[in-house]
Amino acid sequence: MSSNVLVQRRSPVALWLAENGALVALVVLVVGLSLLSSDFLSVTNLLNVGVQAAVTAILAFGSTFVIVTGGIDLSVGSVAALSAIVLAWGATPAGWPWPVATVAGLAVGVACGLVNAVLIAYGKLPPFIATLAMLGVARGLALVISQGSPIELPAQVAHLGDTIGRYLPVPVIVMVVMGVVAAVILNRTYAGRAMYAIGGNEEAARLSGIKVDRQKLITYALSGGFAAVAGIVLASRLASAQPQAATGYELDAIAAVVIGGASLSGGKGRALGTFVGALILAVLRNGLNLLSVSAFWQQVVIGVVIALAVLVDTLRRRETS
Amino acid sequence: MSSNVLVQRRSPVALWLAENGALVALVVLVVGLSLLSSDFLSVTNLLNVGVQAAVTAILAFGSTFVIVTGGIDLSVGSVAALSAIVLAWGATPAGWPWPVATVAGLAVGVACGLVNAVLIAYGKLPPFIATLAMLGVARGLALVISQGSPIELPAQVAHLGDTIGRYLPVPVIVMVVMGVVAAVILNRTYAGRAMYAIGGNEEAARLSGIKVDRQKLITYALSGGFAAVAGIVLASRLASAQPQAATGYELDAIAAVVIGGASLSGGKGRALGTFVGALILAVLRNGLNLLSVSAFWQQVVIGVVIALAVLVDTLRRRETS
Amino acid sequence: MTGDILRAEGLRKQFPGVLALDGVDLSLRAGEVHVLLGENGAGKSTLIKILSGAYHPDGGRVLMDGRPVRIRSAGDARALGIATIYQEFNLVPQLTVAENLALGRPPRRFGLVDRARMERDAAGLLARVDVRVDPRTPVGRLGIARMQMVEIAKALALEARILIMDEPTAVLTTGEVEKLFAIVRQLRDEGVSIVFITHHLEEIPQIGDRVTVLRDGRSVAEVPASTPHDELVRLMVGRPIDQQYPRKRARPGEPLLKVRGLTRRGVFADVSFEVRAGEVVGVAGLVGAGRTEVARAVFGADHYDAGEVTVNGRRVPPGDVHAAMEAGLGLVPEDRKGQGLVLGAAVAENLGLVTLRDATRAGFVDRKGQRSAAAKVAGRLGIRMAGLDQEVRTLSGGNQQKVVIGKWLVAGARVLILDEPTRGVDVGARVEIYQLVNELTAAGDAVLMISSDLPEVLGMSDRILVMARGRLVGELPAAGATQDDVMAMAVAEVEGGRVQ
Amino acid sequence: AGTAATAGSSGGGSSGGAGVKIGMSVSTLNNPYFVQFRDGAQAAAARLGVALTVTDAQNDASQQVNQVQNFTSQSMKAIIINPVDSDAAAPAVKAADRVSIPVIAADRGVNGAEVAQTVASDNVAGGRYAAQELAKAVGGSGKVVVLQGVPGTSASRDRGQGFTEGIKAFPGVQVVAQQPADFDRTKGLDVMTNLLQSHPDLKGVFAENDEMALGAIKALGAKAGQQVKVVGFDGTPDGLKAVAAGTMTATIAQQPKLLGQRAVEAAVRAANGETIAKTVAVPVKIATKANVAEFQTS
Ligand SMILES: Nc1ncnc2c1ncn2[C@@H]1O[C@H](COP(=O)(O)OP(=O)(O)OP(=O)(O)O)[C@@H](O)[C@H]1O
Ligand SMILES: Nc1ncnc2c1ncn2[C@@H]1O[C@H](COP(=O)(O)OP(=O)(O)OP(=O)(O)O)[C@@H](O)[C@H]1O
Ligand SMILES: [Mg+2]
Ligand SMILES: [Mg+2]
Repeated sequence: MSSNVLVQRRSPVALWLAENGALVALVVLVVGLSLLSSDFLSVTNLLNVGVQAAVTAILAFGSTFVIVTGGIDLSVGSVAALSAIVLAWGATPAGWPWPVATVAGLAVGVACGLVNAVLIAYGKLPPFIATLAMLGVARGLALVISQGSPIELPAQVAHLGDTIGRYLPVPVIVMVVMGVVAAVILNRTYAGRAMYAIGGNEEAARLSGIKVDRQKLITYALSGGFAAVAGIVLASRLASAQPQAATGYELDAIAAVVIGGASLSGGKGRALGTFVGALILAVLRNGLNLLSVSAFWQQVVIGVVIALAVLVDTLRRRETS
Repeated sequence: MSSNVLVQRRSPVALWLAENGALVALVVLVVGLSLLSSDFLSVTNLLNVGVQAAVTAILAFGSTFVIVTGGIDLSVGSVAALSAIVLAWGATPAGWPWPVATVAGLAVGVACGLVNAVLIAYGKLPPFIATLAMLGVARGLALVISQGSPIELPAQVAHLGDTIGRYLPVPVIVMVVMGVVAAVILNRTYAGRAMYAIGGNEEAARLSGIKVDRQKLITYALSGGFAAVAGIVLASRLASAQPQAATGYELDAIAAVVIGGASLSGGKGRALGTFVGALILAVLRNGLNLLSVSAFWQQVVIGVVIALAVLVDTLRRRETS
Repeated sequence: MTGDILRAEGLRKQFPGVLALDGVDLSLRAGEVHVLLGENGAGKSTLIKILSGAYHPDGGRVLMDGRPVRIRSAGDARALGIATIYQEFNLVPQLTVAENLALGRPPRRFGLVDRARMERDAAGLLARVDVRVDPRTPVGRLGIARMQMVEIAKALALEARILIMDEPTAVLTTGEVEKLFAIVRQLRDEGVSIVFITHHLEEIPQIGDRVTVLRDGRSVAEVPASTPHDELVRLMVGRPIDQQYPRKRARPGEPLLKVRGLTRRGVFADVSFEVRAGEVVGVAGLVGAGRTEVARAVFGADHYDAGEVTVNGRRVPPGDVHAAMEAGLGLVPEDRKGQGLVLGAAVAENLGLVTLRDATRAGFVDRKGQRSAAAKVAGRLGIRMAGLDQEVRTLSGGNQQKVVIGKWLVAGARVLILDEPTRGVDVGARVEIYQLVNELTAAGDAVLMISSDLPEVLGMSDRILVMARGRLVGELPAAGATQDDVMAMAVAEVEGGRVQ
Repeated sequence: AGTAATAGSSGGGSSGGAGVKIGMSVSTLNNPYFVQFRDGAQAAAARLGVALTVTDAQNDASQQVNQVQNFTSQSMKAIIINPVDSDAAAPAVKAADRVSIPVIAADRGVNGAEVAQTVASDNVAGGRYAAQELAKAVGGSGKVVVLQGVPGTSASRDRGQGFTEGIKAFPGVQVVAQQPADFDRTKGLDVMTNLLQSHPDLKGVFAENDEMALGAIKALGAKAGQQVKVVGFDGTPDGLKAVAAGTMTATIAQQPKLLGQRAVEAAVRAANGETIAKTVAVPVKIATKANVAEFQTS
């Protein structure tokens, strides 16, 4: 039909930047901090930032799945704690071999996700409520199992917190692996593409033959599984599982996903963006420590910088469009 | 056109129940607790529940406005604390007359809401991010102003926490008044109806001549104002403003709104529903105390009951529809 | 009548990747019905969105009564006396009909919204467009045609000097179109100027005075409404179209789809029919007859209370879309925005949605293969877009409809249920879709086509089923049937009346 | 003490506590220190035969007020409050006073209302001890950092204040950074890691609780107890283990179990109408490698 399609092509770089706007904010932040603190740009410090970002990033990768479907998972912090506690409890007081305990810890995370999904897909609960309930239940169970006290982690699992050689912290490796897994799932698998369709228009997805309920099971199970991994990494860094670990991390995880360009109304979001979002949060906290910003002001500064980071992104996006 | 319309009329009672489903859950909860604990159904205890629900309910009324527009306000807990601190600081160290200090406290709440709205409406930040930033900023400012220590409230304001006679706790009165104000705003004012329109279909609202950005200013300012009132009531109950007060209350407020039947995707929500939601949370906490449920199990039970309460509602709604 | 009430001169509008308007002129006289004509994506909706303040032009100017005006918002347009009915619904589904009619300007008393008056006003407006619906019904519960009538009533409420209507008849059946035309004529006689967009060329001489034709974002002609059909097509498409309904009837084979006693309480009852291989079965009826509901039930999108559906001899379980698809059913839903498209996703993604499962090997999706399949279909339907990565949201309405149909073409269903398939599609593309229907039936597949466009039903079906009030009230062979035959059946009283 | 007298008539029991209902609101159970406090209280209650109801205020002052109110409507014979905040507890205590239920304040005092007894260890004094210990450990000079608890909590305030006061006596010791780690072990680890970047020549760390101290020790790795001395606060089992291992130089042990035990004993006596002392000081002790064994057995 139409002979002249009126198209202007944009360069791939410009397009890529437009889709990864948080990166600009991250770069600005890194440049700013290197100028303010001479300690910031050392290799060790950057590795520290990586290690400190790991737990949030892994939680956030899991949350990306959920947010892409238009849902929300408030339970990830509690589920992380519960998984680690189950692992540690299984290995030490219960005396299971550590691989069994590890599998049990991961299974608990997946199970929590499945319970969320059943409540959401079949019980028709709003995801906010279902996962808020799980936030309480998982935290409570972690406290019950541990009797409120930290439990030592089996040494083999605690190695997850180590650094291989001088420059290869295992948490960073785990983070990168989980990030790649998340990216592949989102971009290349049926489940991932279904997540985008469901988040974009659930009814259209259903009428296109996607089994929406079953896909939600997969989505929340993945989120629970990623939370379990995050919890185990967190515990391994301390060589001990804390029942109160990762309290409030759900907001950090969601913030990382949204800073990374996802929309809470669903259908949008990328693993790389989430990764950048998690790095922004970690760089910020690290920088505030290096600059010795007073405790009271830290929260103010974090708030302002988060708002600015996303503001830069939205304003830039508005200009290009 | 067609003379016989295929419409089934439902009785007003059934319709009302369908729209206030949380009430059923509340009634079940109250009946259950009266059977389990003989202390529950005393007048004093029920008044306690009312007082204990007040702060959450007032915050939640404010959140209802925001949620009806399809937004979210994570900053209400922090804003409540900041407002109370400003009031107390103004009255005591700064020595302003208490009415001036009170107005200042309320004004700070409204101002925080306006900042949120400007970021959202003009900066195009996702509400989650804008208000998450404010959550940090307001809490930080509360700590900065108070230097981290509680500040005594002027006696006149502290009377807000009193009980008039034997049976008329002022927090309950404030809650009821704020609830009525919220209901009137939502149902009967231009601003309220515009909130539903924006939440239901923002583009349609804009094209129908509603100044969406301006309405968002009003919406978030109201949320901030309600948070300020909640903060002052909270402080009056303790006779002192705490910089750490109301931490995490935003989730309770949102939960109350959603339990009350609102949808986080906007366009739905009622003040009465929110009130019932807040009561459910308060009754639950009160009941668990009365039943001496162990601290660790309480979180589990609260989670389970929240899920069940909303489940009852959604299942019943599915049947009637 | 002195000169133009409104003039647009050299309007330009650039979107990322697309120059939607490239120097468009329009002159509107007082008391005329001015038809805008153009292919899908020609820029009609963009033009009227500029006039109504939804978009800002990148160039050109708008004059009212000879004076240049700036229309920066919907409020400005309203103040200038311009009311607009958009192509896509601008209703708030959660709010009641009354509130939608008063959206943005509710009647107030003592500063509070006066609901009683709002509902009274609404009842009056609804009576004016002859829609019988309780003003307190939430708009989301109305069928799509009824929503359109509410949109029309909403625009009437503004008592504007200029009324712009973007494809108002696309979702209406013959009866409502007549009603709408009566309203339009009355308004015109009262001196209101009307801009009217339609893809139904037969409506132009009935209602229009003058026609402006847009092509590729430019205004190419201004002609009287009496201009012959073929000439209008040539102006619009750039080439003549020889046959509007190119149905090639094949000899029907085995029954592919059998529906027996399908019943859903209060919606439809005892619906039985079959569709044979190589056949196109049309379904006609008034709005609200329940055609869409039956189609959705057959496809498993909704549950039903009794009856059974068999496809190619296989029983399809109720309420299971996936099973229906496995059995070989496909459904192009009538509500493209709500049910057909993932608006925020790219064209390629949407076209690949139905075949996602088939393109998956060991959990991984062959996205390259999907893309090339999508490119092929997009080319075939002539989807006008900046590229396969354009968000579907930003396509023109007709092109969105092509994507909805396109995704099922990729899938290769044996029995395709089309619900209002050419709604908003231009004449050229319509013929393309009809050709595709021909190809499907020639290959031994079957099509069940629900349409409120009677000429289309008559022109493209082999048999016509007529529904009224939730029941199948008759069947006609398409050959030799007339619009009157179908209408007579559709309005005939049904024994037993209301379905329960 | 007046409150205690009036409650006597309803006690009914003999000198023991059989059948007495006591409510205890703990500021938080998300912290091993308070878990031990609860354990001590429960052990004492079991021994005395009283029914002890424990609630967790989750560090929320107003939730604590709610819980105390609920206790009054459950007609508890005595209430133990472990205040989330000393000032904020006053209204709750007043409410109990109004219905003549004796209140024991545990671990932290209550400002602005009468309690029958305050059983506490002095956090400010503890902070001063910590300053002395740390100064001694680093040899009277060098750079030190402070890991702060949740900003605005009274534990953080008092310990920090005590430390600041105490460290003034040692002009050679330089506090180069004070950063919040929210009483959390993970945050202690992260913040310490970051501070080591800007202050590699650090000599000592004061953490306002053992959890953060343990996180800091993890961050310090082999340096802990060697180049860098860490002083914690609370004397939790994990903290004491670290002291025994030498990675933690000292912890200000508060004997939370003893605290819980004393609180219950006082509550029972108050419920029975006995007159009890206004304050009982449960001594804070400095646990070092030399004396750590005593603490671990108790
Ligand atoms: N917001 C937008 N962003 C990008 N492109 C857009 C946007 N809106 C419209 N377009 C493009 O502008 C062109 C004109 O669209 P318009 O909606 O005006 O067409 P139309 O003539 O109304 O077509 P139809 O008959 O199908 O409704 C199309 O190519 C469309 O894809
Ligand atoms: N007069 C009416 N008032 C209210 N609701 C109606 C009315 N007529 C029909 N409905 C509702 O609309 C539904 C019929 O849907 P719909 O209008 O989509 O049917 P249809 O035959 O597919 O018509 P079309 O597709 O032409 O719009 C029925 O479920 C019925 O409840
Ligand atoms: Mg259009
Ligand atoms: Mg239909």
